[in-house]
Amino acid sequence: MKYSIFSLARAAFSGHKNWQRTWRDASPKSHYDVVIIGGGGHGLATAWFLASEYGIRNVAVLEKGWIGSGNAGRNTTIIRSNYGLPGNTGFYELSMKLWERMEQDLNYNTMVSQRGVINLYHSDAQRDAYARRGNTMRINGIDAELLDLAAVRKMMPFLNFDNARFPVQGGLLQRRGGTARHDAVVWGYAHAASALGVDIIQNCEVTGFVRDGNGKVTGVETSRGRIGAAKVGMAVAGSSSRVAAMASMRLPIESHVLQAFVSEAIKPLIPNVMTFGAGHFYVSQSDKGGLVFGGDIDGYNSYAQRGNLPVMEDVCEGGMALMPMIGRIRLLRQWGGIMDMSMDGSPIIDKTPVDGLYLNAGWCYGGFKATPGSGLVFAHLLARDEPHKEAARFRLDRFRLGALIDEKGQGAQPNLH
Amino acid sequence: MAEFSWIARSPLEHALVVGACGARGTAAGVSLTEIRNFDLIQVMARRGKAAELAKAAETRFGVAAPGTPKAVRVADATLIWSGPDQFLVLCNGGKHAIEPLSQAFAQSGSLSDQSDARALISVSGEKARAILAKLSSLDLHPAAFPAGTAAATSVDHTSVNLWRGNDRPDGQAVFNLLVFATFAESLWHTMLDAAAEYGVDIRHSEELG
Amino acid sequence: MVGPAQTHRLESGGLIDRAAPLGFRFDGKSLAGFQGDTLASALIANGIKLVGRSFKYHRPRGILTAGSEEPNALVELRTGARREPNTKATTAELYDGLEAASQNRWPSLRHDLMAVNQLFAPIFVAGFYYKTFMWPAKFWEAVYEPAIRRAAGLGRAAGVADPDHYDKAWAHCDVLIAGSGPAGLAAALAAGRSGARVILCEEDFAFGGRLLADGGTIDGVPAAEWITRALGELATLPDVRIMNRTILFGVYDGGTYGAIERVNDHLPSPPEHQVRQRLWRIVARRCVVAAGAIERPIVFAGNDTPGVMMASAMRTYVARYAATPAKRIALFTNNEDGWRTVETALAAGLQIAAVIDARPDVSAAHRALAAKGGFAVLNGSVSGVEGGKDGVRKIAVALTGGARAEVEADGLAVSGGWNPAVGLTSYHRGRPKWRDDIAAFVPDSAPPGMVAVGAANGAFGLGSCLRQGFAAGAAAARDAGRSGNAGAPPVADDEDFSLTPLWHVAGKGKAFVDYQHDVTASDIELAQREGFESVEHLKRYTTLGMATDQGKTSNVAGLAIMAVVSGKSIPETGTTIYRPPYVPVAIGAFAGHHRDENFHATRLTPSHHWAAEQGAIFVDTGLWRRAQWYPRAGEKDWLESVTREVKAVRGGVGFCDVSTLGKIDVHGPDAGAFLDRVYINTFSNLAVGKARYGLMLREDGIVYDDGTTSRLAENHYFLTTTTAKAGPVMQHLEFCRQVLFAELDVQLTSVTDQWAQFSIAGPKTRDLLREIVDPAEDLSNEGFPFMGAREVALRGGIKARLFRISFSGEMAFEISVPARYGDALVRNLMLAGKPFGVTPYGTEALGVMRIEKGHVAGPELNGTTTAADLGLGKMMSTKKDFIGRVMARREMLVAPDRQVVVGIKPVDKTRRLRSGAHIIPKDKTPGPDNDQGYVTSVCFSPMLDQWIGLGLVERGRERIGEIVHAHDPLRGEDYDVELCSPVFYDPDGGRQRG
Amino acid sequence: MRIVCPFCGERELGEFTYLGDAKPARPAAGATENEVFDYVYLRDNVAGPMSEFWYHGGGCRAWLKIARNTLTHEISSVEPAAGVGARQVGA
Repeated sequence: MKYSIFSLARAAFSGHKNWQRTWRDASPKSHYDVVIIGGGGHGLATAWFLASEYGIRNVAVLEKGWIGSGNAGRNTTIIRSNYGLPGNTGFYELSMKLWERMEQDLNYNTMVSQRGVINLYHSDAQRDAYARRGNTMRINGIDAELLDLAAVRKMMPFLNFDNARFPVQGGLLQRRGGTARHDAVVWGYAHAASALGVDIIQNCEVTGFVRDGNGKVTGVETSRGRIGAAKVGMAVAGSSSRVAAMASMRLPIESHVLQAFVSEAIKPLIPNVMTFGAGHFYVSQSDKGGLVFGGDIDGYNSYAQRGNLPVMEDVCEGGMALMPMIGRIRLLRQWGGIMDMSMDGSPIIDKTPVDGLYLNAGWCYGGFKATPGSGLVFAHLLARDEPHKEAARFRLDRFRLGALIDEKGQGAQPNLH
Repeated sequence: MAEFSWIARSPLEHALVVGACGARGTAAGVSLTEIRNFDLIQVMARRGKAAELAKAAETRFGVAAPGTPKAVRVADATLIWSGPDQFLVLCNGGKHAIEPLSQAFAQSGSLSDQSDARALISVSGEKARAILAKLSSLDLHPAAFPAGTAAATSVDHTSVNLWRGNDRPDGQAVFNLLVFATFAESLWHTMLDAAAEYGVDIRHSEELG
Repeated sequence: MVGPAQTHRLESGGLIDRAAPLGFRFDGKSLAGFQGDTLASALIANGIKLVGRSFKYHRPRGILTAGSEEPNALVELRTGARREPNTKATTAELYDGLEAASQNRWPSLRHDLMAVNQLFAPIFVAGFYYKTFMWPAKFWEAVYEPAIRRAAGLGRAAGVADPDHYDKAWAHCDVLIAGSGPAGLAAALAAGRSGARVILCEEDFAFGGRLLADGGTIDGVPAAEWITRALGELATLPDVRIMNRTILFGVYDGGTYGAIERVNDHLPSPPEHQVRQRLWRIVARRCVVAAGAIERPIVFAGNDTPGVMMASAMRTYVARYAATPAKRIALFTNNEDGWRTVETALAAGLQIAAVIDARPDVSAAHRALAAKGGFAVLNGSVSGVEGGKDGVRKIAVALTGGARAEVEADGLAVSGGWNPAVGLTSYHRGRPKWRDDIAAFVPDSAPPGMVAVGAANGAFGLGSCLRQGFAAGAAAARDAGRSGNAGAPPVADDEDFSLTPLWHVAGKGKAFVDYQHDVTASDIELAQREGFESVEHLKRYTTLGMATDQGKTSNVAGLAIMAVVSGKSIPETGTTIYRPPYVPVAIGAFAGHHRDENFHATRLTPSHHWAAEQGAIFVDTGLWRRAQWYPRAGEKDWLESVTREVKAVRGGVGFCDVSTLGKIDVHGPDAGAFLDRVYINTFSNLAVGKARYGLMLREDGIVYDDGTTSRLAENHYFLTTTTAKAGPVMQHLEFCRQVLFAELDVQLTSVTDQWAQFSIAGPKTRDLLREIVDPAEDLSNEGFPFMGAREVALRGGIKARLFRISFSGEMAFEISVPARYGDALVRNLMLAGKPFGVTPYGTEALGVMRIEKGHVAGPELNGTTTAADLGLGKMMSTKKDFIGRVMARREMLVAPDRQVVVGIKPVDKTRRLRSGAHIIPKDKTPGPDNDQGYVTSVCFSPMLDQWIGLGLVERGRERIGEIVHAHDPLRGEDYDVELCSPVFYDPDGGRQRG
Repeated sequence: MRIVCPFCGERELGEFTYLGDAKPARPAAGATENEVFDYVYLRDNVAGPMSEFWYHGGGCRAWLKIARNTLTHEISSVEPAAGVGARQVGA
């Protein structure tokens, strides 16, 4: 059933009794052209692009729990394409363009809100780094503006301009950046992919790979039985190393906890998405009214999906330093997602040394904003067996070659990215 | 040719104002005293020479250097544990300054002069533990941190050495904090903010407690 | 200020202080209450039923509960900069002069035009917004979203800086107890008597938990008396600390707990020098959770009408606050406990309209009570409520067997049973287990060291609470190694607690599960129909449990209804993940002292106060505050000052405080060997009395840091790092020393703060130094050649270290004195340098001179450049192993087309060059394929009288002399620049060697 | 998290910084590029008990080797890391 105000109005007359499931509740078939492990945003987007762009509809998405139960449902919902290094710049802009048409593509309101993302700077050196980055964006056809103090003050008069430890000097603004409703992205892709014939199979945990005599992957073992596949794609950020280990691979990835926080809902207060340049704090306000904010990862390997108190304090200190008006607003919930932190802070989308097994991993902080782009380029790789133009630098052997994409310049220490 | 005066300045000379501060009306709950003009030497055992170093320390000071987080007081110095196989020598008057000590530990230790690298603040009073609870994550309960206990720890994300000296004549505990000199003024203000609600009595001295 | 009479206050009774009347205002109306009231109890005492509006439909709402589980009665408390939105009236303590306003309504609470939303309720079902607002695409940001955002949210934040202060503290104990109800107090007695260090946290301002309203008999005395006795005994125990207005909100690893103390929220504003709230980090060996249980509603049509209240809350208001929510009360219960409200109401002289009991059999005792009280006991369920913003008028009852009845009442008490507070025990992702006998989830596992007791553990009888609490307190003390005698446990009887589960009564009209978010039973059915069957999907799709009450009253009912419609059991359906904090906590409290200028510590250099006296402009670099330049009267801008400083140095002499450089003493016989392994070049062959520039890599082959290191003695090197990397380099070197190369006899000490270090530069440096340094010291080029390093005596008896090194490219020394003399040194330099026109210079002039000399710094050492990129590839020794050696050889790190450091100057000499501009080949249209690098550092060079810069440019060193484009679309600039040698000034280095 | 430093006793997490997996040992001089690549870049990324390097920089400045479970954050042992991070020539 096509969603619209008209179908809603019609449904209202029948007491909403006639709505169908948003996606079909599929049972696994014995064989698929492509099996995607991971029913998060990336996996579901990949399935949708396979079906819609590449005509491959005999596809299954296998999800251990409920779809969107990983990082797709645990992020701070920010979308942006303000990256500075070749590889990231083009890819995230591809993703941004797909965000801009997502609702019409999927017939699902994912509430893509291009309210602007501003990265504040507090020193000349930071301004110079943002100038470099902003110019990279502009050279790549991406919108970017370098704001001075007066412009920032006009846009966000509530920041601490008077007695800040690290006074704001300006900011790098991407107006097309913003937020999207994270769960709706998952449901929207599931809805649209399912309509094209993709099987979305929940509560189906992959427990191993089926390999033929040449070592090629020909399917997966799951908690719901063996499922054959011509190709298997992994989109399980947070658990990439665990799944890769089933195929005896070690990855340049560590799993780390990234916390996120939401406050009680309040009337509109913060118009855009902001990143504090002198502390670990970024924030936006959800349409429901809660301030959604976060900071740095907890800093040590973890699969525990919960955060520690010092980082929570650190994030709130950053928030109060930037805008002391939030002191009396209450923090409502805290949660933690498991991030694939890669060795250069950038993702990996590539074939693996194991024939038939394809990798989509290492998303660090960038996973949510990458969702549609990741779906498209991974679908391309799975369908064509060659990388999409905008993902060609996300190769797995770049670490071996030294072709690193290290935005923060921190090197092979994942917890510093 | 100009005549130069070499006036030593403590890191807190600018920020410290002798007298009362914070809540008034009752006796000050916290006394903060900056100790100025001391010698402080970091002594580290050379590789494999911890025992030899300990022996040299005993020869020099008449007591064993602390091998665990303790502060040991002798007549003219305090030896403060600062890490595995290392300790600080705190004194004044130059008797145990870097040069005489370098000779004493020539075979077994590496020494670094820290006399100018730190400010020393002594915290006491009825609310000493209450203010320290805002600054330090350590358990300073008398059972957990009796007189003579030392710790290498952090305050406000900055490394400090904290030890409990001998109690005041009135029985109050005395906590000594060695903080990095360049952080001292900032930490001092943090301490005053933390202590303000209890009332603070501020002084400085050259007497080592 | 004291307002009018309190119409709904009982003549006597309650735990309020009638001798302390308090005036307050609600929506501008003056009202009165007493010390000991909450805002909610005072509103009730004034007969106010309508307190708020719901989130989506703007339905009129009253007070549902008497605690932090309240979904409805949210207000904006206080005014101006202290306005606190979404404050629960049920937990806000009344104080004289309190001001509160209802929220989420316009223009007024009684006449809220936004209630028009109710007309659209047939469309505004769960998740409706995912199905619409998609066309036209541009309309989302322009039209739909702003309207939705304005409508959403509840209260208004103050919008200006919070004027209050917060702080944070640590506490340590053997046994931490959450809650001061019977179980918590019993636990505290047992643990305290055993000699344990105990901290007990109570959210309320009064101790006693449910005993405060429900009373009972303990050890043969009334509960109130027992509480007094218990508190009295606890006060005599030296290591027992009881904290009211303090709630545990989270449990973290290693027995660390988060608690928030509302130190002064019960006052109009905190007294001088005091904080509003304090965040406690409590480290406890054991934790006893005696956090009680939360009574749950039954979902039926009209259950959100003001006047419908939880049965336990109703009796709390009557018994504890002597405030009467209604005069004629009906009770709807499915369990025995609900009946206590009837007893309380009757005892207070209130009328009972009827009891609707869903259970098939009601005890003879209750029937006798009904006969005596003159009310009916109806076997059935409430199916509807008639009433509105003025409260309940009539209650429709569906009797067992199908008949219908009506009950006239102005208040309806509801009891659907009790849910143990399983939050704290579940925050480590433990899932609670279902207990059929109480139809509730109870803790199954808990974080290490934690145990739940009493109602929080599903024990609802008073006797059981005391027993469990006492046993757990004693056991916790034992586990912590305390062996004192816990004495005898307090004793009481257990009440009957029988319950027949009932979640949802079918009926006409909206039946609310989540009151605040307006999630109804039919929303849950819709979610199930659309496939959102997982409880996590249910929560996210309907927003069930995501309101400010965190689902405390709604979650279990919601999943029970989902279980029914999806044909599963409740345990099969499961719960969502429990997430801290247990109650919402002010963000300011998590920040504590660390806001405004105190966000981070500030490091000051030894010459800071002198520089401030000179009127220096300061800049923050990391935590350091450094003099950036020293303006002089008449100078029109920073550039003029900086240019003067540079010229003064290059033409005479100047000095700059460089104490911020990281300084490390490297001691030991293997110090040289150690440095050889951490630097790409060799230090073991450095002569004593010499300095050498060194470059360090990370293990991945990328440049990490640079600096000069001097050999002061055979076994003593003095190593310097950049200001930014001082801490990380020390950590790295300790890792190398302790972990990688532990066989080496080497010791490291940070001496950054020990030395005040100044760069003295310019052709007259020696002249100035000779004024300061003891005349016996030979400062001639022969006696102290370039890259020499040694201790010297100063006039007046001070010893200093001199290093003949130069960042500026001038004849220069760095001089170190013990930090206590740093201030004296600058003053003496000024004095001695007067004849030479000595000029203090700041970091800007320092930066200008290093760019003129082509020295790399932070912008070039950006974590992605190799030694060769920086033009320092030849420093890499081929004769030894060192950190980063192997990975530096990787194919793409030695590729010929890498971006390398090069000089850049505008072709038009009047043009300003800017950092961050990109380099594009001439005659090419800028695009990703011809983006060849960028400008890293710029300055106006007083020596060249033009802007110059350094950049990282593809094959830059092979292209010296080439004209390229500096492309800077951000600033709308595009101009030709020439790639040139990075050494703009004195290329053969004669000046620094002279 | 609380870490029992073998030198200082039990301390708060904030005094420590994390480096990572303590299992990979730095190859001795003369190792192949592949061996060094493996050491620098590839990780087991263990879900469960893991041995790690932590630095007590906010305390005694000792590097520690800690056995910690990445699923529960439970710490089962803490010891000085002295000398365990590198392969010696010939080892």
